[in-house]
Amino acid sequence: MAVIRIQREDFDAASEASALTKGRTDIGAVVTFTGLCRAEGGKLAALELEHYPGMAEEEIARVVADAEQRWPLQGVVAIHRYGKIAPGENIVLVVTASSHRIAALEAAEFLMDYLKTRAPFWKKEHLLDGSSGDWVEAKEVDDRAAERWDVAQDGG
Amino acid sequence: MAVIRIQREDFDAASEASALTKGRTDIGAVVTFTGLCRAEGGKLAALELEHYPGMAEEEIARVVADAEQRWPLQGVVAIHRYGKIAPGENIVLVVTASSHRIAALEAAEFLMDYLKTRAPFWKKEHLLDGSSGDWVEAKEVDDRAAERWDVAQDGG
Amino acid sequence: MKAVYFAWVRERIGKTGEEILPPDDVKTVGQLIRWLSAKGEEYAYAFEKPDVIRAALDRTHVKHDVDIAGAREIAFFPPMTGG
Amino acid sequence: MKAVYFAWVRERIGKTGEEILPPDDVKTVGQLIRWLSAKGEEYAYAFEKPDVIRAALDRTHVKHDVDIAGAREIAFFPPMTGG
Repeated sequence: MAVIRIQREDFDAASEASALTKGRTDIGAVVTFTGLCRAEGGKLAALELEHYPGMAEEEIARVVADAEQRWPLQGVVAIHRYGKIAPGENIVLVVTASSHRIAALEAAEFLMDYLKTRAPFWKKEHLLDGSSGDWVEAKEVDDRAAERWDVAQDGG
Repeated sequence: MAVIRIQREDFDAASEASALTKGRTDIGAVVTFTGLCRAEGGKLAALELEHYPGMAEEEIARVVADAEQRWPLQGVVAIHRYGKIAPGENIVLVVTASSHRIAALEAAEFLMDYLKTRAPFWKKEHLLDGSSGDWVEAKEVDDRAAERWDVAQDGG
Repeated sequence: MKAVYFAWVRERIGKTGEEILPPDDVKTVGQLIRWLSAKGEEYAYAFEKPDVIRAALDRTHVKHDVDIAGAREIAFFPPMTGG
Repeated sequence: MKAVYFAWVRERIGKTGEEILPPDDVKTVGQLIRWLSAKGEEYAYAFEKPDVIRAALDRTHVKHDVDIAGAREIAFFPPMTGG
């Protein structure tokens, strides 16, 4: 039921969200999370996103299935782009729909935390001066954000 | 800077969100929360939302200002409808934009928790059989959701 | 001062608001609720469970022990159910 | 089995993947990393900090102590930075 896509082209958050709710009267809350490419103070020309084809879809499907086990969701969308993405452009979209707002919000947060730390994507910086910058380093804070959910599940 | 509106007419989440990000390259995350009217198992013809004109705007502005103090936000939208709203229709919209995803997500959650418990709106049910149903009762779980943020601030 | 009522408080009292002139010994929100309750059956019904009633003084949420002196508008309503 | 490399692991090794035939005493992901590191300078550079390297066996994340027996594809990459 969930929509999972890995694609080079842009997505439209609004149409993905309205596809989830169209004709339904049992959904009380829809959350969309859109992750965008930042210019990082103007030094960045683009981010290049590399991914592991095949595993990317499978891993996101596992994360979505996990979210569907944890929260009563009436719809989930997870779309992740790859390739060169300019500042201001979309990178990732998560949409969650549920009867209850806390389920929709927590599931969106969970999905983003897990996509950050488990989905096989890597970002390389391309700088404005034409040079190829560094690979973006994984952040400790993202690991900790994902670990919260392990604790939450253990503790009830 | 924040967009705060109390209105009878519907809103368009997508255009509110894109107004926040348009022409900017410093925003890394946009979260939209849309609250919709549920049919409650088919018994509901509509919800009628009463509000306290004047105070509704002021109280939402206070809640938004509080969120802007707590998180580094580059944009906030809070729109709350009043009047008769049919199942499947929009009731409330919150949009948050930030450099960082956790700020955008937490601020959206905070705003919804506080709107639920502090914004002077009341919902009355209109039933499908033409009768006027009950006033929706406030939920203990919503009070507890809002109280989390007090604890979070006290504890650091 | 002006009193305004919302949701089932409004329905039970049967009006959206009115000018009120409480005596000088009515100093707090809670005392005003007790004084209003004595104005008639409809008020007694609206305020039968005072703990449930929320109040705002000049459009700001207040607790029942807050002083009403100087306020132009006081609002009474049930717990909010927006969002 | 097939080994595939991503991000700076791929750049350092200089290829996206290759068929590998590790000897029988290479049983775990960690042992495979050590064996690959000995294949040449570029591998030694890619795997110079083994603790940082993440691995997936047949497209599923695994820790370094997991047995590689029976796997068709093993992937090596840095910590992920998607989202």
